Amino acid sequence: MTMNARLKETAHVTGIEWLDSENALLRLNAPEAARLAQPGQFVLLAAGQMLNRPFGVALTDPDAGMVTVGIKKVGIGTGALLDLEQGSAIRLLGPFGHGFSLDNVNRAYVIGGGTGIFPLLFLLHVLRSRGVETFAGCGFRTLQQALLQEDFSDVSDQYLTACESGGGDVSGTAVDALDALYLGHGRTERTRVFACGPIPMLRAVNRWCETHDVAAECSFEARMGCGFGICRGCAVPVLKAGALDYDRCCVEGPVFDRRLIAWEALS
Amino acid sequence: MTMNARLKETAHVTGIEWLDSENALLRLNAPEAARLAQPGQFVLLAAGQMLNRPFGVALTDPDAGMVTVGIKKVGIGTGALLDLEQGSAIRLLGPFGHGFSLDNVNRAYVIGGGTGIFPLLFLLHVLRSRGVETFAGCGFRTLQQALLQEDFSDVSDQYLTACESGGGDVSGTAVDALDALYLGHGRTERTRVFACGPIPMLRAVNRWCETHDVAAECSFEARMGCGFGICRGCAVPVLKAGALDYDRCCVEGPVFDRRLIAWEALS
Amino acid sequence: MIDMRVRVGSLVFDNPLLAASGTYGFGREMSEFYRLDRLGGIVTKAVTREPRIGNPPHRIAETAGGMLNAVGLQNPGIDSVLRDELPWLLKQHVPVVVNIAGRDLSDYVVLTDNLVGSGISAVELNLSCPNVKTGCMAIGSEPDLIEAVTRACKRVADVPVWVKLTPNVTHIGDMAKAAEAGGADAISLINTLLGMRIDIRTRRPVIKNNTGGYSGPGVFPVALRMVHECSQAVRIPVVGIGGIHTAEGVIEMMLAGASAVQIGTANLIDPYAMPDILDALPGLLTELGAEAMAALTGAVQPWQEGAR
Amino acid sequence: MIDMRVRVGSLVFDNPLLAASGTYGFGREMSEFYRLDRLGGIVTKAVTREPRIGNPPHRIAETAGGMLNAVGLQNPGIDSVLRDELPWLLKQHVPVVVNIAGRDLSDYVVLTDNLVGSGISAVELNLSCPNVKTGCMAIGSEPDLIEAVTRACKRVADVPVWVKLTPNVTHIGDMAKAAEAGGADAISLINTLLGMRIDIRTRRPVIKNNTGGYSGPGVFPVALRMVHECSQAVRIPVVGIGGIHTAEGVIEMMLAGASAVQIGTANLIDPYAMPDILDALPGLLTELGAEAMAALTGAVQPWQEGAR
Ligand SMILES: Cc1cc2nc3c(=O)[nH]c(=O)nc-3n(C[C@H](O)[C@H](O)[C@H](O)COP(=O)(O)OP(=O)(O)OC[C@H]3O[C@@H](n4cnc5c(N)ncnc54)[C@H](O)[C@@H]3O)c2cc1C
Ligand SMILES: Cc1cc2nc3c(=O)[nH]c(=O)nc-3n(C[C@H](O)[C@H](O)[C@H](O)COP(=O)(O)OP(=O)(O)OC[C@H]3O[C@@H](n4cnc5c(N)ncnc54)[C@H](O)[C@@H]3O)c2cc1C
Ligand SMILES: Cc1cc2nc3c(=O)[nH]c(=O)nc-3n(C[C@H](O)[C@H](O)[C@H](O)COP(=O)(O)O)c2cc1C
Ligand SMILES: Cc1cc2nc3c(=O)[nH]c(=O)nc-3n(C[C@H](O)[C@H](O)[C@H](O)COP(=O)(O)O)c2cc1C
Ligand code: FES
Ligand code: FES
Repeated sequence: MTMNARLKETAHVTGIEWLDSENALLRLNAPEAARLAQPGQFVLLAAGQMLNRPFGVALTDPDAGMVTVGIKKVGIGTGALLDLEQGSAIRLLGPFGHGFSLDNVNRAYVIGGGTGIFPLLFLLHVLRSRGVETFAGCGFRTLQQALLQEDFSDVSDQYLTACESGGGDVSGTAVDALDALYLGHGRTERTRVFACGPIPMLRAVNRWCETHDVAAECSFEARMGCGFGICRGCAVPVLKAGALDYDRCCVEGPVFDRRLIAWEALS
Repeated sequence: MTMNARLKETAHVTGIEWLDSENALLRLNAPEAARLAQPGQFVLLAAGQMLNRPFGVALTDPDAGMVTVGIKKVGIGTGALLDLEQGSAIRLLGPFGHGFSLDNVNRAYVIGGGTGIFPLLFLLHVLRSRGVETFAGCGFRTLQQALLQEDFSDVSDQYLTACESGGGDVSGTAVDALDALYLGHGRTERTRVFACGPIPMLRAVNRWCETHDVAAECSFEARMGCGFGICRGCAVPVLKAGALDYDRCCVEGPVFDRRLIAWEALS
Repeated sequence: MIDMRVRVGSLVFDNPLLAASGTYGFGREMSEFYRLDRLGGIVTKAVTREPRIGNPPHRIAETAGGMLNAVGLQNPGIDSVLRDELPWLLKQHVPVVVNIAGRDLSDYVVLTDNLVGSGISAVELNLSCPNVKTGCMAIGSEPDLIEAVTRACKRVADVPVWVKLTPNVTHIGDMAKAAEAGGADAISLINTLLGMRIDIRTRRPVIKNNTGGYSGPGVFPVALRMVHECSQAVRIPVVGIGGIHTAEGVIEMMLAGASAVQIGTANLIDPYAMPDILDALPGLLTELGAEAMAALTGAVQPWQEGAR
Repeated sequence: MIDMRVRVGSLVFDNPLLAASGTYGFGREMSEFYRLDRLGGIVTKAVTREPRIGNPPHRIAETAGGMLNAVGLQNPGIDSVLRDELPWLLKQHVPVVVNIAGRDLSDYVVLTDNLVGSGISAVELNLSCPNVKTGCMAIGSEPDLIEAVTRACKRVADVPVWVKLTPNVTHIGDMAKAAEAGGADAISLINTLLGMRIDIRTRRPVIKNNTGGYSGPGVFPVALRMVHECSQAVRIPVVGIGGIHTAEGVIEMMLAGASAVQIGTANLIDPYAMPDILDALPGLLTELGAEAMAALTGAVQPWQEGAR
């Protein structure tokens, strides 16, 4: 955060692009956020309820002043956001949070599942623009549920879908995609896994990384009060000197080095 | 009320006609209410808040399924209603309440002030259609604040405005208009005063009627909980066998025979 | 087919939705909107020994999350209720619970006695109205008094006695236990939270009684917590009240420990609130994989300490 | 020019808006949004003797009218606060009140003692947090304990001692009197209402601690009533807290008897809530014909009985 930015603006909906019956890309004109956002960071949107709703930034176009977030309709706030009409004005706060580290990496395995795939799109774009090799794998229950395949292919040196029910490039979960990608490309000194998705997926990624001794950064979700560090609502269990502690998903996270996480304390 | 009517419908805004910067006519398509409403009755509109807001019916067109209410913007709910766009759907309950008695009257003095003038328009229309002589007087602080003068003239045998600051047909309050009208037309056996407006006005009308021994029906406003008789929130002080009691503005009222009201208990 | 019936002690209701006292009158006005026999039951407006004219207006104010009221127990008195209201209401084929309010123990006993043989399903002792000077909440915040009044009424009652508790206390569980000790057949809660609002222009309280009872969706989390706490504290059934406006709210209250619920403020906002909730319940239960409403009572699984 | 200053005992604040404990951290994050010296003052997150990691997640849930939280006093402990937080915060040219929480009397005394000479403006004894097993609310619902803890802290404190009260009690006035008897320089209230919500799909409480503290606009009428009640019960100043989200809410709370106010949940919803309210206040005061903020304190005119 910087004292020069208000980190609050009135965003205007420029369009909603439905990807399937539940998921859509919400395109917002929000010049400040577009200028400031880094991959892995999130914005808070006022969604007709009391508390703001956090969404990872899925794409930015700083020149056009555009921010895109991918939203899955799961409840009242996401429902209201996806009912907005073109031109509607909504309050946007952010970008906030500690995003993915982009330095010291030349080969990236980018692994996603669920709504976790949205912010990874932004990450891949930026990694690509920095000349990092990008291998992406996303897990879906069925191939019908696969989203943004083309977009991911466009920004990856290789992109694999994994479907539990078969039909994907790989049968199984996102970690099976990771495994397949790794088998093909292996590691450099500066290889890193970037993961965003549901906790069981992150847990499996962590285990895989432990086995293969690969660094990983995982992006977490937590029920947030404020989203900018003052309420301590968004606890993520971490280990500090071997002891359990709670970091803030909205400030120290949402992206954490996998080695910091107290995996056994995660539910 | 009748078991055949739901007394609840989705009304559609067909237009908002601003009369000045604060007052407007809200025109609603609400066929059931249009069919059922009687002069002096009110409808409840959902105004974006928890509790519904009551408004006297100002005009109906049963054939077109139209109900018009006059609304003065005084707070959050009235503000929201007058911000509605054409075509918006809102919940309407009613019509409710005990309206003006239309029988046994052949000469009517119809006296209004404030937002009280709106429901009187409906009353005048119906009285007129029943062949009753109608003399109307409305009080305004200044002539600039006078509303609906033409509409009132159209449905009155004589219509007088009264302005405290001068400039009206009569100088003074609505009661001075009543006085002037009465001076010109006097009484029959079946003469009645109909009044709707702020309490000081109603109080003055009552005093005038006492002095001149004329029957009067006064329409009251009360802070309402439900609007249809179940909460007892809308107390209007009345005298029952000489003792103070509280009737419901929404069921026994909003129109009361002036002799029933406990005027000293009214604040 | 979902079994919607619920049991509150010896009473069985066709469904768990009872109209809450003071938000349904004596049913007559509501019968214009729909047939009352759709409901699980109706709790009447509070009845007192003598007619009461209630508090002067304004009695109502809106507030974020709900409303304040200080009606002050306006009612025609027990004689008139027995003569003019109950005979009609009992003919509507819906169980009737009469809510009674008094200034002291003897008022409650006399009222209970007056209701013997009247054909109602239960008496609800209103030990919780915050809008009158004596009795009610003053009794309902003292365990000894709760127990004494309950015991005395039980002695004369020919139907189950429910005790309606106020949330304006430190230890709600103790109040529930006092009612149980006095022999209550069930407790019902919550009545309204004591609140106040001031008109910043006139500098006057918006309610003539200065304070009023706060009800509506904004009291739901407090009500749910107290229903849960009481259901853990006593063995008698708990009737859950407070801020229920949706089918989801009904389920949540049942899970917390309620055997049935009462709907209050929702009726004022939409006269069809209760039938609409009733219509929504079977589908929601199916979605939740529940086959019988009664099976939800107390089915919450609290987190154990140290759980993750 | 409106005089925005207010006085709480011997302390003068530039304006009546203080950030409430637990909803402003130690100010650092908020300083990214605006200069902290705009505020009347800042009350820190609760500080305990030892570092506390707080409760496991979920700690937060939304509810009609506000939110539930059960953070569980996560804080780095008094030593770290004195070393890492206060020096920075005190440099921001804004009065600092430190909110302290303990399990027993001696915790409060040690904490107060640790804060001697630290340069803060006041200590706020948190006798009201509902989300921990011992201390806090358990102390704050017993007048004897309130008085004892207050007296013991007053003995060691070198700055005014405020006592923050819980609304989860029967007689809030008695709690205020106990604080006054113990020598408190001011009382502040309300802390959160104890509430609960259940996820109807998982049948689990939405908060891992099972219950949580309810805050936000939905608690305002309860807070206002209690502030009014306390301001009548004691002579020491009252700091009004609970559900204030607008300039109008500030005025209403002042009229009810508050000498200053604290803003909590509003900060979470919009980081600019406090400066926005501050910007709106002078215009509103002018509209109301008031020339000095302090003149509003307790200026409500309650209705007299029998008034019309
Ligand atoms: C850092 C971060 C980034 C996120 N990025 C995205 C994203 O890019 N796309 C996306 O679709 N979603 C994202 N989420 C999740 C999104 O914030 C929630 O789905 C949303 O807040 C739910 O709001 P609702 O009102 O629709 O749900 P509600 O009606 O409030 O609740 C419905 C269900 O949603 C879940 N939920 C509620 N609040 C949260 C929350 N704060 N975090 C997680 N789950 C919650 C709960 O399981 C709840 O039962 C992110 C969350 C975080 C913390
Ligand atoms: C039977 C009846 C008929 C009415 N007919 C009309 C009408 O034809 N046209 C019209 O403009 N208004 C009418 N009113 C008044 C109208 O209902 C209120 O102005 C409206 O409810 C205010 O809502 P709000 O949300 O804008 O005000 P709020 O923001 O809630 O409050 C603003 C101010 O409005 C006043 N107010 C609030 N509620 C009521 C209420 N229920 N009754 C009276 N005053 C209130 C109070 O002084 C309050 O301070 C009628 C009221 C009643 C009871
Ligand atoms: C206008 C009104 C009148 C009430 N009158 C009574 C009453 O006479 N007796 C009683 O026990 N409770 C009374 N209550 C309390 C309700 O029965 C109920 O306990 C409370 O409103 C909480 O439920 P709710 O949030 O669903 O309204 C009244 C509530 C309201 C809003
Ligand atoms: C997330 C959160 C954390 C809180 N932590 C504390 C605390 O540490 N100490 C305390 O005295 N009060 C704490 N409170 C209570 C607030 O200071 C305040 O008393 C309460 O929230 C009511 O005010 P509000 O409605 O403006 O939020 C906390 C409240 C919230 C919402
Ligand atoms: S959500 Fe408030 S600190 Fe993270
Ligand atoms: S407003 Fe409820 S009875 Fe009249």
